[in-house]
Amino acid sequence: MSRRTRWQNTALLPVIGGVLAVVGLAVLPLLAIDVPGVLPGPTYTPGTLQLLAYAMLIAALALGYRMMFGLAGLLSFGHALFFAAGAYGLGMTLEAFAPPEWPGDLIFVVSILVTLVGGLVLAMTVGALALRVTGISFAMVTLAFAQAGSVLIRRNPGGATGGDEGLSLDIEHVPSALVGVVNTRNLYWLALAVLVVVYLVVLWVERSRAGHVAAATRENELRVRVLGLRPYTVKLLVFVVASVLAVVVGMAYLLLQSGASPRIATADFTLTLLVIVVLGGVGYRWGAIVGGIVYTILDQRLTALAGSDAVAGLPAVLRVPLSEPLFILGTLFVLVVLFLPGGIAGLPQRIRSGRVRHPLEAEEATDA
Amino acid sequence: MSTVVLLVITGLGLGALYFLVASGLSLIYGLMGVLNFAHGAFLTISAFLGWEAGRRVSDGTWWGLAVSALVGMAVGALVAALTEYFLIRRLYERHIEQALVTVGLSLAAVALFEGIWGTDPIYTAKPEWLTETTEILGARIPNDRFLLIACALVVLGGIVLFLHRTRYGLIIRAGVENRQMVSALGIDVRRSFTLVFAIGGAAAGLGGVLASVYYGYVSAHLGSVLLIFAFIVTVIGGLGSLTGAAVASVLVAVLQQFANFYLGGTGDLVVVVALAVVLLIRPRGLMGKVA
Amino acid sequence: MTESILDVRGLTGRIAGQQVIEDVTFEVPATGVTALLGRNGVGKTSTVKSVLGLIERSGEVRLAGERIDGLPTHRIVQRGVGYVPEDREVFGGLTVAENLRLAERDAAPRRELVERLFPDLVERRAQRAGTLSGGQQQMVSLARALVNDNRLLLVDEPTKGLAPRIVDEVAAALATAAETVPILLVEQNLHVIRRLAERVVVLSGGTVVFTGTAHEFLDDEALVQRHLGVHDASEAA
Amino acid sequence: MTSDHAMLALEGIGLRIGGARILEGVSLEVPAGQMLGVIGPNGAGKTTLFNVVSGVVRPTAGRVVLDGVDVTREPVHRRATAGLGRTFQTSSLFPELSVLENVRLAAQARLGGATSLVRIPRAGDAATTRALDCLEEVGLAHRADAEASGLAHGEKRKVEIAMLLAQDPKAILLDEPMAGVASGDVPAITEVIRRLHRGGRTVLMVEHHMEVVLGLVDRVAVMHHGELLAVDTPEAVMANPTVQSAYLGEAM
Repeated sequence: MSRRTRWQNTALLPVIGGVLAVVGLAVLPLLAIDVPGVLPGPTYTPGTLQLLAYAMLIAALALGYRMMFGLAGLLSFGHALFFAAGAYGLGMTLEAFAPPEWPGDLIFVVSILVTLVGGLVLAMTVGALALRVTGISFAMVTLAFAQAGSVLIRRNPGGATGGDEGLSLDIEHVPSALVGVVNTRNLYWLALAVLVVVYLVVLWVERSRAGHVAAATRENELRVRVLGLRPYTVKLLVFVVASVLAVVVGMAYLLLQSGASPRIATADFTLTLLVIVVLGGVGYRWGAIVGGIVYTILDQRLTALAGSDAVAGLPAVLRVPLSEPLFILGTLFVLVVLFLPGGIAGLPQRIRSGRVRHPLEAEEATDA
Repeated sequence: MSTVVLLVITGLGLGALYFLVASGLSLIYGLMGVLNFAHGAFLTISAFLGWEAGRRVSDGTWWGLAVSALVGMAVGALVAALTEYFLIRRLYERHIEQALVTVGLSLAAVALFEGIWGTDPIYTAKPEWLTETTEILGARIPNDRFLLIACALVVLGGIVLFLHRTRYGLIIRAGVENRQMVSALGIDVRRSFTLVFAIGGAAAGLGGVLASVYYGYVSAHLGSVLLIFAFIVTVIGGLGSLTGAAVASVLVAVLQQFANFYLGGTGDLVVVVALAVVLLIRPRGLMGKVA
Repeated sequence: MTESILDVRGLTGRIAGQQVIEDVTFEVPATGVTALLGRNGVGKTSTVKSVLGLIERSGEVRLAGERIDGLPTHRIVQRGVGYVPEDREVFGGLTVAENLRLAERDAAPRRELVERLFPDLVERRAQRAGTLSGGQQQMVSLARALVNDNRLLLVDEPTKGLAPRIVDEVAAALATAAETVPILLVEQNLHVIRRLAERVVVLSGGTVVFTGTAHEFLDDEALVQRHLGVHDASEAA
Repeated sequence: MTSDHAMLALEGIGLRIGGARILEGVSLEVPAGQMLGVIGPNGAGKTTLFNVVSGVVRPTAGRVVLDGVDVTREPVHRRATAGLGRTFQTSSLFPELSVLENVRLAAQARLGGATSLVRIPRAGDAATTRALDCLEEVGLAHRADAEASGLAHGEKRKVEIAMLLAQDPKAILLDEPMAGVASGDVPAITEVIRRLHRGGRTVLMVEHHMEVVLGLVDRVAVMHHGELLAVDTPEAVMANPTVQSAYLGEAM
């Protein structure tokens, strides 16, 4: 039959590669691989596992963000709100919600469910309002909502968020397997599981009917409406899915870091996500993963570099910039935008085709 | 009554600061479609260098403040013009990437400022009169508010005169409407891009120095805080509209003051709600043009 | 054969990466009006915009023998190319006087000529151009091109959507202008073409299919019908 | 096929934008199953009229009635689901999607469940089958997997018509389907339009290509300056001196 279609002949190679990568990452805590300069120590050490787990969570967060931006063309400046909602939501529920007669594990599970539902309601509310406008206005409304969240967290209403000090995880009802340095391995596996789940959900959404409509909406919204489809519905769907994924990642972040700091609710944090996605390559799903991991490891290692003797011995002109990891990352980002429009993931394509491609160009930043 | 007067005048003073930042943002967006995230960094570098210059000349005097203001404006204009020339221009008409470059620049700049001047606020000295108060209708108004309002009015008047009385102003006004047609009349519209960046940078630079007077300190994050409110003001006023930015600056700042006083310090939240409401009712902002 | 003021060879234009005209080659003589004809969507406006560098283009364009295809739009215009765009594109928020002042490039702009051709505009000099009627806006647009001493005018559908009386006024103004400057005119109104054009260049499917005198083309009803898809009833009437 | 029942009725449509009169008193009835050509010089308001009918622009006066239902206040997508399809003057496919995906979107819109996360499209599902059938009908089944941006102009036009077939509207607006089409492709696209009309669909078409218009339509409406000058059979319209002068630019 000649009616063969693109998604039917799913290439086996990427699937096998993906499975191998996940298996490889899963056995990492059992191995003793040392990558000097990149990782702080051998892969079985808690410090390295903590860093890798953090990198995977950031990659998962970036994946969801990329789905909004790259698939549906929604440039949100407020994604941090949902990440923070996950982290703070779970933290506050665990602290506040504790019927004494319930077993700890049940409280833990119910807290997660409560946070998820809360996040879902928040995402639907913010999305329903923000999606009534498009382009820059959409970006600004999401920024505003996130800013409101950030302000609330800092103001520490009723002592619930811990204000500038941040919130520390109340471990009373957290399963003991997820607590403490000795269990970093488990937290690492949890982070890997979150990354895999987020990846599969994103893949599912992108390949679903709604995903196709979202891609079409990004390219020509009026044309979609003329077909009798309502872009608002699919955009809201993508927004809510991405936001709920951020809530999930936020919860894992709280467990991994044993707390949350108000920094994760700021506009800067969303901008960092944008940096990660662009750094990795907007046009590619695995670009967000690569971007997230590269960014986190760079950030961490550059901080280590900044504190190193080698830098301390330099003259001030070099020492001051080199001791600021964000300065180097920011500069690197500017260079990538200027000279490497496809991001890191776009490199093979660029080398193959030898021409510059701008994955961002299909989308225009105009007001509706 | 005296509370109301105090809140209004303090609101006007804060609104003046917002306007100094928002005017440049709005002009840049209107003419070039660039959302400039680096605008806060222009403000911060101007505030730091203005303060460095002022304290070397004469700390805490009018003379020192004047030097600070002049240096701040010059630094703001220069840094902004260089940014446009070396970074933004390379990405001609690619608006999202232009915004991204300014995001990267602002992240890098704030980090660099922290490296140079540290993460803690540096407290600044100001002329004695500015630390005193004046009584109006029973309200004791800190004098620095008057300085802020006066400066913003001068800047607003200056920009309006420039836009309406000079050829470059004419080009900029025409360019906000239709850039392509301006080039099709034989005018190098890119030169006005640099100019608009420089003007916006100068206004932000002055804003930086005045912000250090208002808050009493300079810090690496001075610009980031003001930038968020300037964005909100710009959007509420209508992207690209200078009058809109001026009106919205005052509205937002006064609203913020009143909410802070009467609604238990919820000023920031109320402003955010106001933004959401305005955008949902009038997506183009108060004075935004019909597309 | 007179020498040409504009010489276009193998011009290809793209909008958002999509090719809109392909390998267009034609010349505009140094005097008179040359009409660029063709059905809707055939690439006439894109050709004019490519010449001006308003859209991405490749190929050779010479103005009075000098290559201009590598220059940015404003430099091309500065070399003496006046442009009257499709849909007028006046600056609606600027006054009539400001619209004209913006267009003045020459040290001695020809204000009297403009005032003589369009007395309406003198009266309305302080009015915002956006509040003018379509015909008046077209006059502002024409005046912006005529106020300078150009070597070539590119005029894109100046009579589009105008009432017949205004069409006559516009045609008269173009006839006056054509006495001193060559014009490349995109026009759909066969009556105006008959009145003004000496030569025609016909586009079809994004490329040139006919060049010759206006008579050769317009008198051949089969040609007109094939390339423009209209019956030239003005012949019969 | 033609019946007396009006599939599409415009009642006194007027549109003013900032004092400028774009459309004025346009009243027109298109009986079900009829094909009507709209002609007129550039800038006469033909595309604007289409925008009013399809809901992209809201008129300042008058009503749009689709199959007996007043849709003047309905948004674009609801008019589409009520059975109104349209094409655009410039090709408007989704360039980064494949040909099949383009047409399948239209089929999904028709079959429902288009915005569902649960129903992942796969070969053999109803929407895909329908899309492939429609592509076959316009003779482009062999290009199903090509990226839309890589098609030749004439092929894009055919894909747009395949999308209309998949959408299966009661009434169709075609905005210059021949614009930019090489003359060699005209007969094939004419044939495809004829097929679209078959099965009793009502068609409104703006087109400058007179042979195409005259060869296809039942009646012709002539627009000039935002008004309707005449609505009549092609022969009568072409013989009408007012129409001739307006369309060809003679002073009236």
